[in-house]
Amino acid sequence: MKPLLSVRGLEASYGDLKVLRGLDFTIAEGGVTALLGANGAGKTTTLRALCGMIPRSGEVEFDGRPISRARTEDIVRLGIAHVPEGRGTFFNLTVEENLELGAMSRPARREVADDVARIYGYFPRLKERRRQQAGTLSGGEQQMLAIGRALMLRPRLMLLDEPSFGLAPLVVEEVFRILAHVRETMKVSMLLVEQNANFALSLADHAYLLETGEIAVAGSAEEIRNDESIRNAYLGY
Amino acid sequence: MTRTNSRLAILGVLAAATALTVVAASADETTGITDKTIKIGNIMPYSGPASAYSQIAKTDAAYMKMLNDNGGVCGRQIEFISYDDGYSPPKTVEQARKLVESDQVALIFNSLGTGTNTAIQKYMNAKKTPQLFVATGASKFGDPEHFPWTMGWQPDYVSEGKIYARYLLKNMPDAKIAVLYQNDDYGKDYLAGLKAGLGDKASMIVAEQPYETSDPTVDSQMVNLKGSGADVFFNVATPKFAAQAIKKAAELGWKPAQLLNSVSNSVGAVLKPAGFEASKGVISALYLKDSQDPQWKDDEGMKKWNAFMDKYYPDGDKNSSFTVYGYSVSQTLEKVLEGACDDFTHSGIMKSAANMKNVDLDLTPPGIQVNTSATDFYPLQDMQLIKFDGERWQPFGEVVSGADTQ
Amino acid sequence: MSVREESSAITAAGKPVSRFGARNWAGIVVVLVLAALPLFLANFTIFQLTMMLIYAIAILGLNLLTGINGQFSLGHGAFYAIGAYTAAILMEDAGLAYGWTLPAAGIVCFLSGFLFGLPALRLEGIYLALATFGLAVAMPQFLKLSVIEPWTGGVQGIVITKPDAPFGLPLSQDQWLYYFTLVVGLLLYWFAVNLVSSRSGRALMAIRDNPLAARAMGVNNALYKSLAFGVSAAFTGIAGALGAIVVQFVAPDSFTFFLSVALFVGLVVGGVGWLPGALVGGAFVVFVPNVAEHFNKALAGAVYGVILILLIYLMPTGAGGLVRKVADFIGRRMKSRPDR
Amino acid sequence: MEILIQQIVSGVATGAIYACMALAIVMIYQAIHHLNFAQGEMAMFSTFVAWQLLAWGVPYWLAFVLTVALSFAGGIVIERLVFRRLENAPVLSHVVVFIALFAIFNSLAGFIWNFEIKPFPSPFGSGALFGGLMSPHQAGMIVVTLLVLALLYVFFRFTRIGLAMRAAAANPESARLVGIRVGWMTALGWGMASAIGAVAGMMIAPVVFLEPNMMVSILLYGFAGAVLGGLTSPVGAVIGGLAVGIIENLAGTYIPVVGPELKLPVALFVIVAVLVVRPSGLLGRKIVQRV
Repeated sequence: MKPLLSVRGLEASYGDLKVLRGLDFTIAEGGVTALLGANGAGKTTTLRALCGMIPRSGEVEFDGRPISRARTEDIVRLGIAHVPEGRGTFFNLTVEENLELGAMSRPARREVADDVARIYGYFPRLKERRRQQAGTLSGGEQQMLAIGRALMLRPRLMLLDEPSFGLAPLVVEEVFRILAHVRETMKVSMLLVEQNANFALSLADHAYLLETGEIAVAGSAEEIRNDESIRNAYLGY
Repeated sequence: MTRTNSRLAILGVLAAATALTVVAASADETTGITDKTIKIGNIMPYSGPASAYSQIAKTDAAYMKMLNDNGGVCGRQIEFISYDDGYSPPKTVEQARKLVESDQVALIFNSLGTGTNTAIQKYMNAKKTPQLFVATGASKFGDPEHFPWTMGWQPDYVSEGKIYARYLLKNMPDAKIAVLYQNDDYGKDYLAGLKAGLGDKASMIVAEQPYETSDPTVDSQMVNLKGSGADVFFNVATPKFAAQAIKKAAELGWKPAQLLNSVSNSVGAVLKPAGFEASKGVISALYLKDSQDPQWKDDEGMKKWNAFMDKYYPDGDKNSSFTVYGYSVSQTLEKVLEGACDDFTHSGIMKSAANMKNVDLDLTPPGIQVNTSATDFYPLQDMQLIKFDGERWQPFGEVVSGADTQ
Repeated sequence: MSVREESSAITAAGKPVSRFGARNWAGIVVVLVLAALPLFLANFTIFQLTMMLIYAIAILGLNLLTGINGQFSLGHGAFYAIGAYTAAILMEDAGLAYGWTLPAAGIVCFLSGFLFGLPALRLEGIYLALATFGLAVAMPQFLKLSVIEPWTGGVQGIVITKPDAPFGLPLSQDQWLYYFTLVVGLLLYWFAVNLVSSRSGRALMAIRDNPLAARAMGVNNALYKSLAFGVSAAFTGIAGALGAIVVQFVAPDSFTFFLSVALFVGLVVGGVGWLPGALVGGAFVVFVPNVAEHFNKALAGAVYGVILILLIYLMPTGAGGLVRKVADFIGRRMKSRPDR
Repeated sequence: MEILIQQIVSGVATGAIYACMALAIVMIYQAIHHLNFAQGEMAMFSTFVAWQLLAWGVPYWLAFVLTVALSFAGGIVIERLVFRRLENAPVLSHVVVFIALFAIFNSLAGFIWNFEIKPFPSPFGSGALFGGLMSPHQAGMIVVTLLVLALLYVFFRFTRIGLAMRAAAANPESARLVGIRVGWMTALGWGMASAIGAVAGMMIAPVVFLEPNMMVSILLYGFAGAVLGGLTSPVGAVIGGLAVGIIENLAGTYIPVVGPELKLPVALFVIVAVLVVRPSGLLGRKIVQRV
């Protein structure tokens, strides 16, 4: 089967510092791929480079279309939703407005209300707080809001940047439960960047290990989970 | 070359350069004047808040072009160089020095503004280069004893203030006067003239309200002036604010006798925007013909001006008093230069400027003439009182001389 | 409106590490050229160059505030005016020699700046911009206030006597004032460079880059920010005093908010945070309006605006940014070509 | 007492001028987080366009609509033509470009239409209200200002594009991630600001007369009003503008000796004092945020 996203020779740098040194990887349609690695390995940079948020070089194809030169908003319009590091909440807008913004690039206005209702189905807490300024939400709620906003796009691919970051373990579990549910019901492919390898590998089918801007190991989630040497060398558990 | 030699050479160059600059510094009586040409400088705000006045310099330039087409003055073609100072005194100094030292003009003519001209007055006199017919009515530019190279032109503000004072003393001795004035030298000169003219009856002034050019409107001042219960309103404002004030007085239902300073008595630029109905009965004084006044329709001088405007300054605004002003002041310069043909030097020109006797200009109304002497550096001092009848200015009374008010 | 992001690229103004020698040489050449110029130019041009130096000093002061400390001012023309009036009043009313008016103007402006800086501490970005802009607009109205007219001369201003060269030096007044200004300017520049590389300078930059962290390190932000305002105002005030002496005249009309705007434009064109840029800024303030006027008098303002926009396109971070880029380029070239 | 009431009413009338301009300022601030120093000159230029149309015989309201439309387009063109290339330039460079635009518009207007003051017609007729303290035009201007305010509220509150503009202004990076074309939102902000500026100009010109320098000082008062009310709040801008008008009149009338000479500085001083106590203005929104 043709991959949904294929990346060849992806490079990016901050000033003189090269952070990505030629990544090659693919993401299969409908699957969850985990991108693992230590702090500073280039995980977040990879997501940002895919979305065109930073200057990058190399070839990226989404569903057969080259997107390595496209602008962020055009990439998003193709159906790639990015849940950014720090969650990208619009603090001074209400929760509901935040969700509506997720559907901003879709022409069909009529479906928006239905979609908002569906998101509230996934995240009842957000429904309770729909009129509240999003800045007043707790960290976990903001993470849910960010995922909900991304889903409003009806994306084909979701890029998730450390959804567990800064959340209490119970909340992390809830978030991942919802992600698993979403994956089942909405058939969304995901590229999941995580420090918390345990959770990530439980959700993923496939995983890449990133080390200083290069892919060190690639394999199925199961293989990696079960390979003690990899766990010791890269994942530290 | 040996090292000592090269050092000597450098010293020599330095010495020569110093000597050169010293020589260049001392101005010469005929700087800017050749057998064929005379260079005349001018400084005007083409940019910044006072740029409305740039029409004057454009008229001046057009007039010089006309003179050149008619063979020049004393057989010399005029080279007219006009620079922008944005109404900022430091820039005026720079431009004046550029004109005198770099362009080497024979004189600076009709530079505009009080602060700007004050800034260069000392310099021009040190350089012994005429600063002729400065475009301001500040009374300080007629001081031959201290500044023999500087001369004003239009009737000064203090004298005009006195003319109104005398009018009031004679016709409305029990008036209560309210004054709106611009908070600068121009406004304060008028106010001082009014007070001096009223003398010991200065208490007739019951309210004074200053405004700044940065004020968007003078509404607040007008409310206070009306509140003072005055029955005479002396309007010492530049065109925009003068028009606002007249309009506001009408809106407030305040109907005092109104005196309007001559800076703002243009029908097109002030009374029309203010509204003819509201302007009815306003009293002012003039020293130049109003180009819109039908009584001058067949006037020889006005015909000449019209022909000039059509040919040399077609873009110019015939409604504007600035074009009338520029034409007249330029004509005065023409007469001064003609009077100096025999002694065409800086001091010769200055002598001619200080020796004008009963000179009529194309656009001065009958009875108003240019007069100067070695001790009188105020060329125009006579004014004609006028009253607005709802359509145009109507002269009334005698020509009033400002000379005895000095 | 944060100044931080753009100026923090410069670590310590005038102190990149590698090409120190080259920089010093460039500096010496500039100073030598500046020192030699008046020997070959007419007095009028010398006067213009003197004005350029004076504006450069004023912009240097503004740069200390904006470039080094990250505070924004659209009102430095006000301090320039205070300096100018201080000099004028001391010379004409108190009969003080012109040389002594400079430190006096510096002190008066330091105090004014410090006092203005205190309430301004609570204002950031746009609010500070408005407060300083308001100061600039209000200054001419203060200067002609009738209450202080006996000293300021009101709207008529004060005419000042121009000093001759001392000790019988064979210099014209203009040449002498040029050298006088040049020496004062070099002293102030030296002071600025030392200030920036001192402990206090580092504290100022720390406040610019990260006020919270600076406070955590024990920097008294309030004190340093007010001091920065004071020092900056003192520089600009000294420039104002020099301006008064050279122009021989002060009046409210000389110090409208357009002066503040001109200084600000000079700062940005020269390069925010790059101290030598002040000279470029000074040149811009003096010469570009003349160039614009030369093109077309009636459209001088428009031409000026277009020149300004083109310059910003060409060098978005001012002359400082351009110089840095060129230096980087040369540096890389040299690196990529190792010793043969 | 009578004078006090008169000065307050007259202050409201003048304040309406500032409120009008303050709205345009708040609009551009929403879009670019900046005070545009060329805003006043752009409004002045728009007003001259209207004047020209009227001089050519176009009926008032048609000229009004045409001018607003042209100004809207003009604002967008300026953003796309001038500022788009400067996306990555530092903020201070943008401010310098504002200054450049200021010079360009001022000079062009003087070149095309000269510097003499021109009367500008009012659609609300002439006459006097409240004993002449307010003209019908000034009353009409207040109504128009409130109308613009209401339109803005509806636009930002209830339209998708209004929401997108708010999002783009609040957090451009996130806005891009939901597919909003942030550059165009900024351009749209410019367009709307210059359209509102055009309305302000056409409302102000009948009071102060039309000439190239008409907006120079009004812009400062507009800034003051907008900042006093809170730059993030259109309602605040209108209230702030009116307040500045009143403060200024009262300062000029009741502060002895220096009052009449220092109306503007006193007003500015009051505003700075307010800001020191309430840094985000009277009605400015403090962003509530949990970390």
